[in-house]
Amino acid sequence: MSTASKGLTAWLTTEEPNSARHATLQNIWRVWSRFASNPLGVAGLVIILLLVFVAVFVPWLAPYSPFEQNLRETLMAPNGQHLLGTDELGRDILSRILWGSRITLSIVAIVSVIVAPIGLIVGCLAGYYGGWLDTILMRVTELFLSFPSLILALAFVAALGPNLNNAIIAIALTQWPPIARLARAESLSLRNRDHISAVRLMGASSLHIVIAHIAPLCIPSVIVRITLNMAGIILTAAGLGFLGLGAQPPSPEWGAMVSTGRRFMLDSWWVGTMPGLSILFVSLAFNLVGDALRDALDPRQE
Amino acid sequence: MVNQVETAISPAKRRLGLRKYSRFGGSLASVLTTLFLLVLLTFIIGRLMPIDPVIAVVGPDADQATYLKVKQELGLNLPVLQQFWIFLKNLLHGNFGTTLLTGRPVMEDIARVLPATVELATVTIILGAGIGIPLGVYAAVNRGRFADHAVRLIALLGHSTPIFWIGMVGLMLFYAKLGWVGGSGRLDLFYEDIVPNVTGFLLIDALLAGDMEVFWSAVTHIVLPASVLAYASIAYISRITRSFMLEQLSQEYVITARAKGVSRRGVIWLHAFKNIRVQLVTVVALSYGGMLEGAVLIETVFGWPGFGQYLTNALVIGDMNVVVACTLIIGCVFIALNVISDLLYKFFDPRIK
Amino acid sequence: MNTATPIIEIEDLTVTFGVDGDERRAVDGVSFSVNRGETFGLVGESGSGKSTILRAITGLVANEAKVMRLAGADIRKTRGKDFYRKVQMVFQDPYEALHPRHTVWRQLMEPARIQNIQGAEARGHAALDAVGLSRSLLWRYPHQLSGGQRQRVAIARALMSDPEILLLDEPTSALDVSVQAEILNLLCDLQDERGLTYLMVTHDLGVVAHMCKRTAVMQAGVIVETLGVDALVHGGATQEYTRKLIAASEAYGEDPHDAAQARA
Amino acid sequence: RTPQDQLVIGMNMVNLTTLDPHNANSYESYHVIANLYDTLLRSDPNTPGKVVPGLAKSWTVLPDGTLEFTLDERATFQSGRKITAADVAYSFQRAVKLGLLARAYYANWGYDAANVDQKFRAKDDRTFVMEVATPVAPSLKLNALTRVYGAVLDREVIAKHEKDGDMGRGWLASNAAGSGPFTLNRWNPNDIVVLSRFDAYWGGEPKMKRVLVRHLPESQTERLQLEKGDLDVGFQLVSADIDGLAKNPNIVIDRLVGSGFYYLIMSTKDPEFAKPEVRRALRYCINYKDINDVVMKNYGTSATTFIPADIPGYIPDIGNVYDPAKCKQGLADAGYGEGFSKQLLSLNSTPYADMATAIQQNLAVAGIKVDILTGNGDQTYGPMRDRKFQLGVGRTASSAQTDADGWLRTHVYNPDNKDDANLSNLQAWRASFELPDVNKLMDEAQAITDNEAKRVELYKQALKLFEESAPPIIPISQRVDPYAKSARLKNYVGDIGWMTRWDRVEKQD
Amino acid sequence: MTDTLLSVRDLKISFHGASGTFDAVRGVSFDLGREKLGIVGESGSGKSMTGRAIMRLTPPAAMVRAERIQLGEVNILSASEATMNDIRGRRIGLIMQDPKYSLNPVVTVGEQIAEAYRIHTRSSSAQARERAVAMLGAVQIREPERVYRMYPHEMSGGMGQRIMIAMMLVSEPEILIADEATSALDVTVRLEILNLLNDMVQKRGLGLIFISHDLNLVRRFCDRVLIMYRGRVVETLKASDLDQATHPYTRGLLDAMPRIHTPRKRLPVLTRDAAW
Ligand SMILES: Nc1ncnc2c1ncn2[C@@H]1O[C@H](COP(=O)(O)OP(=O)(O)OP(=O)(O)O)[C@@H](O)[C@H]1O
Ligand SMILES: Nc1ncnc2c1ncn2[C@@H]1O[C@H](COP(=O)(O)OP(=O)(O)OP(=O)(O)O)[C@@H](O)[C@H]1O
Ligand SMILES: [Mg+2]
Ligand SMILES: [Mg+2]
Ligand code: NI
Repeated sequence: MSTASKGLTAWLTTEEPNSARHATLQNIWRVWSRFASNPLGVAGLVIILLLVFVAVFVPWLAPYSPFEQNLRETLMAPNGQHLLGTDELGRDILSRILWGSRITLSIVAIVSVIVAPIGLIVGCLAGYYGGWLDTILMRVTELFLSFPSLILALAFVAALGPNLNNAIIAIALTQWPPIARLARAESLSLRNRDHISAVRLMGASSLHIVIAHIAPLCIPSVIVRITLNMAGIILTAAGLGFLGLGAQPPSPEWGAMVSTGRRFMLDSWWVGTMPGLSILFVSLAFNLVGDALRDALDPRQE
Repeated sequence: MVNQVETAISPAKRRLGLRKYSRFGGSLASVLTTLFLLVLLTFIIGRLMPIDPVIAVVGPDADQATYLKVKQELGLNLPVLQQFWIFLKNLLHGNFGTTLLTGRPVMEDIARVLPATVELATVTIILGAGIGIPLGVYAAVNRGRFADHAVRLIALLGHSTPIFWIGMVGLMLFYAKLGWVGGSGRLDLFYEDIVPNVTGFLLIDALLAGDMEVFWSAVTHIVLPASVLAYASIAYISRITRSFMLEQLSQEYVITARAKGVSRRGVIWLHAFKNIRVQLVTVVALSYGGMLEGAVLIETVFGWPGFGQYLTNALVIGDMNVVVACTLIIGCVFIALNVISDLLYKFFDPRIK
Repeated sequence: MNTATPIIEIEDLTVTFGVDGDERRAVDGVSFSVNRGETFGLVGESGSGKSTILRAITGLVANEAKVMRLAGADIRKTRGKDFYRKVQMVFQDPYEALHPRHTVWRQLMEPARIQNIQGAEARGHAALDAVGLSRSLLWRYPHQLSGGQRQRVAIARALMSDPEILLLDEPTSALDVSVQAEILNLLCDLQDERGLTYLMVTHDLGVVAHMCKRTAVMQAGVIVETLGVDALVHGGATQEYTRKLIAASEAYGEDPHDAAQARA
Repeated sequence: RTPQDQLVIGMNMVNLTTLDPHNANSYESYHVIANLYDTLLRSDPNTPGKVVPGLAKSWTVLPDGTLEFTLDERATFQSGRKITAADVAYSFQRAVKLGLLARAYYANWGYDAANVDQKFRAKDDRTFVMEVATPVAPSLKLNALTRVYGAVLDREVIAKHEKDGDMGRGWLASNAAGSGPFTLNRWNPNDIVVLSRFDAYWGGEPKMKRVLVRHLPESQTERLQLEKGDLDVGFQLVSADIDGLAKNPNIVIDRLVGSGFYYLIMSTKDPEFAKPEVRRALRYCINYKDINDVVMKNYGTSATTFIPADIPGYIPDIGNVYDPAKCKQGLADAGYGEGFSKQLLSLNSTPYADMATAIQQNLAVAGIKVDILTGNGDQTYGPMRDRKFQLGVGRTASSAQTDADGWLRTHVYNPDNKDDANLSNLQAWRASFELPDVNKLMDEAQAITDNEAKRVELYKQALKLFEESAPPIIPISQRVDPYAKSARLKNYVGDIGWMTRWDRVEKQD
Repeated sequence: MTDTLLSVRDLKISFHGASGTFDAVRGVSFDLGREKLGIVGESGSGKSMTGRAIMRLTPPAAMVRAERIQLGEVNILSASEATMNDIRGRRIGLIMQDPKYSLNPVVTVGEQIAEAYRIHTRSSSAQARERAVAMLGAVQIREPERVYRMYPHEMSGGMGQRIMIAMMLVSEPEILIADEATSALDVTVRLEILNLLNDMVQKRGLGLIFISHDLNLVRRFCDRVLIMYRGRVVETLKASDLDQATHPYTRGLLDAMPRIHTPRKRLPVLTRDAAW
């Protein structure tokens, strides 16, 4: 076992990769070993993996249904039967939190799916082409930036109906401008680099350069940035829940749970605190991973 | 095929992606376009939004005749474009119209709620930058050591905790249990209406009137919400400061300075910090601007009669006159902050002149 | 080899940087021509516009010229696919010139993919052999290579489209003398085998003397004179600036004595 | 601790949108207006339903139903002017002519803009006459005049601020021209209301020098303030905080019962709910007791039908019964053993959302899958007013009704079931549910001016008919407005008509 | 060579990273007198690290060990940070390679020079300014008063380099380490700067460590040359004797240079021996 793993490590660290796959794996391994040398980052990753695990296996993990009420057992403090207590409708908080992990993950997914491509495309196009395209795209970006995100989110939610997904899409719509700026700045500095010039000298079209050469190089920093923003996004979704614009009852969304739980803070602290802690851990995890990723993907900083 | 003019862009600007408002005429025009688009967009969104403010005005149990009468009085039965035209005409006369809900002039309301929020945001940013920047520098200087991890963890916690939760806990602890700070609102109620309203900023008004008791009451009321908000912004500011600072500390000129005998502290503050102060001003300014609307949750928890709450309430019931006015103000503030930080760049960064 | 047919003809080339009101002429009315199979040098102080000329030829910067012909084809307006097969460039900084996240093999295959070259794999192996790179380096990333190896990869990449002309922008200035020797040898060999034409920018008169037949001396965007290497080395420079350049490089440069020694 | 001579009140003010008595529509605005204005009559806070003198020191009912009021000669406006019968007539005429919320009230009794000038008259300086337009039991009118729409306004002050014949509408929205015990210093929406003692109040100088009403959107914050003694009275506390405060010896919890119902409403336009069998079955599905004990605790008390127990006309043992077996059976019999899916509208605040969630769970047991859609007032009530919904929970918000007539009118009466009738203030119309017999009984009862017993009997019949027809509107609880007050307060007596007066309130230590 | 200014014995520098330990410098020893000592070697051979170790300015990740680094009576290895601050700039100056990055971009060049002076002499800012302007003149900058107020980005490469030198000479150190101080420069500018440094050594008795990878330059300019390869000194020679170098590495380097006057068809290529 240990010799096998030693062999693997050697294979992964050898100076002479012998196939494209080997090289790719080595690259991943390098990033990973830099990442792994950051204990906080690893801790964050463990939490996120745990979240994914829970989200996948929640039907088997959760002791109760997240919706089942028991109006005779409301606001029970944590006890043997309900490890994290029950809420105002007698639902098991632990089960709700576990089920809520799916919602949190979907927030993460939706945001990444929306923000990354929009930000990347807008930013890279503006940065690479420059000129009037840059002016127009950046004006639009600016418009979105100076637009109060709450108004946008609300308009969206009001137009499409209040539910969590709409709220998240709305949040995501307010999140792409900073990413676009980041991507633009990166493309600006990339576009005059020699290796891009070299591709141009092969006769590649501008679009090909943006898509195949500029954008991929911007991806790491965009990923890092989105990871770091994820905590903010989860919290904003929770904040929208607080204003009643996010998840609809009885959905076990953590933010909504905190916001109902706040009514009972003074007497039944666990109702709001437990989901609050979940939010805290997950957003902390994303922050830690983002920080570690930044260091891992950017060896310059060492 | 590829024919492109390369133009140089200064690294500092590139980093923040700031737009250039170099030529005054052009910048004014572009600011105005942005503002106009902002208003138009808000207006359209507002009118397309299926929120009908009339029910908020008349209540859910009003009969149809009252409902229709009020709707007509509010001008909501006109075509959208006509509504926009009326709005624009009013705007050009410096008039934001009246709130649908209470029928008061929007300007008057904003003149009341904006100072409250600005006061809160100012105290917050003083705390946030005052603590966050040194912390960030400290973390950067001790990169990888315990102090760095500690600062980062504290900052990350601030970044990851629901702010209204901290607010509630703070109230419970410092107000209810310990009694160190005042409760909700800007003043203890019985101090209301004692000092004349001059600037709208209670701390300043109280000082102007020389009434220390009112001043003290205002201080005890602002401390907690400002600290809670500041915690979040300390998290943000210290983090940014740290990364700015790390970048500078890895520059060659730092070694040059050390080589000529400048002490560590001298290098940090006289050399590296000088290089990040403009970027920091921008960051601080933008997070200051963000607090205008971003403080809603804290305003709600602390019953702070501010801009965020005003805007949110208007949004929820669809009081679009208010929403558009507020959007315009936020937009103006952001653009102004951008322009100011641009000017600061020009002023402080010799490379840009 | 010296068929004396001009393959690069440039007349009155001008490049302007900056925006209205703040313009700077980096290249100001430059004319020269390079014969097929020749190595033509461009020397001059830093910022005199040497690189800019190369970038103007490839179209990487906007420019104006009365004549700009490559193998007879006018390239002032458009540069067809053909152009990019005929002309390739090798950049000064080998660390910058390669895509940081592509393997050596992928770097080589990129031009093939863009230009739809048939038999790309065979050609890739041939290019590797030509620059003397071991197959074991095929799957490495640029950061796993030494500077000399990178420059070889860059040259191999340029060879992929089987060009007639190589534009060399100080190809060895970032390298140690020992590595520089290898690269210069390689370039000479390639020229012998393939009859390549080099337009070579450098600031090292030693390199010029070693590689070039003729050279243009530049100052502040202008070619002050064009002369043969023999003239350059043996005091045939007519222009004041050229003489200064030579004097400076000799003051703490090569000792004439050991030149004699080495000859012995 | 609050000062001895100032009353400090906390409430959520988002619904305080106007101080115009003829346009007021919320619990919050009623409370403030009640202290800025006097009404012609008042209800005895200690004996709900009993009418006592206000500005009118006495009144008589003439045989034809005409009411004659004699004004108290001490009464003066805050402007210092004596109150005359002309002021009263002006005020009531304004209520009708303005065409706002107050109008609907008077419209029930046949008054409209065309006839009020004749029907509301000043017989002399001291005597105000209210003639009959359509026959209505006088007790209904007398009761109504104790509430906010019976406020008397200072005609001359209004005249000064009148714009384009708006009868002071714009100005009065945030100013006051009344005779009440307190004058308005300042009202900043969603922030604060400051009232000052009107020293020359004709009913005796109020004890409190100032009353401050503070906007406190967070119940927990309000509770902390109450416990600290920084607040004397707190409204709109959430249930958990009421319970928490109840344990505090320094705090007294009061409950105002009876100003509306929490209900579940179905639209009979919906194909499933159009079937009486479905509606009947559904009524068995809801666990009323649990909902009332837990979810509605401190917000409502159990109600089984739309007339409260203490109001004449109430019928015990009618209406709500919880029986899951019958529920399932009924649905199966109606051909919905498999159940169906519906959307349920609810406000996004407490206790509506919780009530909706609890009902959702109850219905799920019966196989009815319910999606909850929460929103603000407009998003929830808008579709109901437009009759474009399937299920909804809501609350009738009318202030205290002390007569069966008002209760039935709001929930049961629907004289015209056409879409364009737009009787959107009537719940039965919203449900598209018309019972001609009930309407007839109600019209008949309202016209009885001289026989209270018979009137009550007719209402009973109407109610019974309604309940037997498997109504699409199900009462869940009767609204309760609890509030917390400091034990230091003396003479703070809440009024079920939300017209609580603060002028007699005192503090002691 | 009679009075030794600096003595380095068995200097070792290693880096600990994720991929193991890397020895950048593996036992370097030399003495410096009032002379021009050249250090040559290929990129990465540890020249700069050696120079920075003497200033104790190695990167945080570096581990420095040595038998001794002795500056007069001071043992640099064990000196306190305060002592080092006194030594840096005052007794040893370090000229960094690239003026573009080695000057603080937001401080005027004059102030940067004046700062160096003020740190080590208790002088008023007016005095410091005066000295700085004088120093600018000494490095042959025209209009020193005007240049004093300019910012680094307004300097040409040659000016920047001279400013670096002025900054390091203003407090009159005993030793100057010039790390590739001229490699980025034009031949014409380079000449001026070398003459200036030469003067300093001749007139003030400065000890100069001249780091470069240009063999020709070192041979003509320096008194003595250390040739470094992979963290070791492979050979120490008098500069004039460089042609008599015996070490195959040194010989290889010499041979590989293209020569202006002796054209060769092919340049000899250096083959490295793992044993060096
Ligand atoms: N993208 C650009 N924008 C503006 N000015 C430029 C740009 N590229 C080059 N220049 C300017 O054009 C002039 C010529 O530059 P070029 O790079 O051709 O010089 P060079 O002779 O190659 O110098 P070096 O030997 O340092 O490489 C310089 O003054 C340079 O500052
Ligand atoms: N922070 C670091 N971490 C790890 N290795 C480092 C670090 N800094 C330098 N090195 C390594 O130390 C070795 C010596 O570096 P040094 O800068 O002294 O080389 P040099 O001789 O000055 O080269 P050049 O001529 O390129 O300046 C190099 O191999 C380099 O890779
Ligand atoms: Mg160049
Ligand atoms: Mg070096
Ligand atoms: Ni490509």
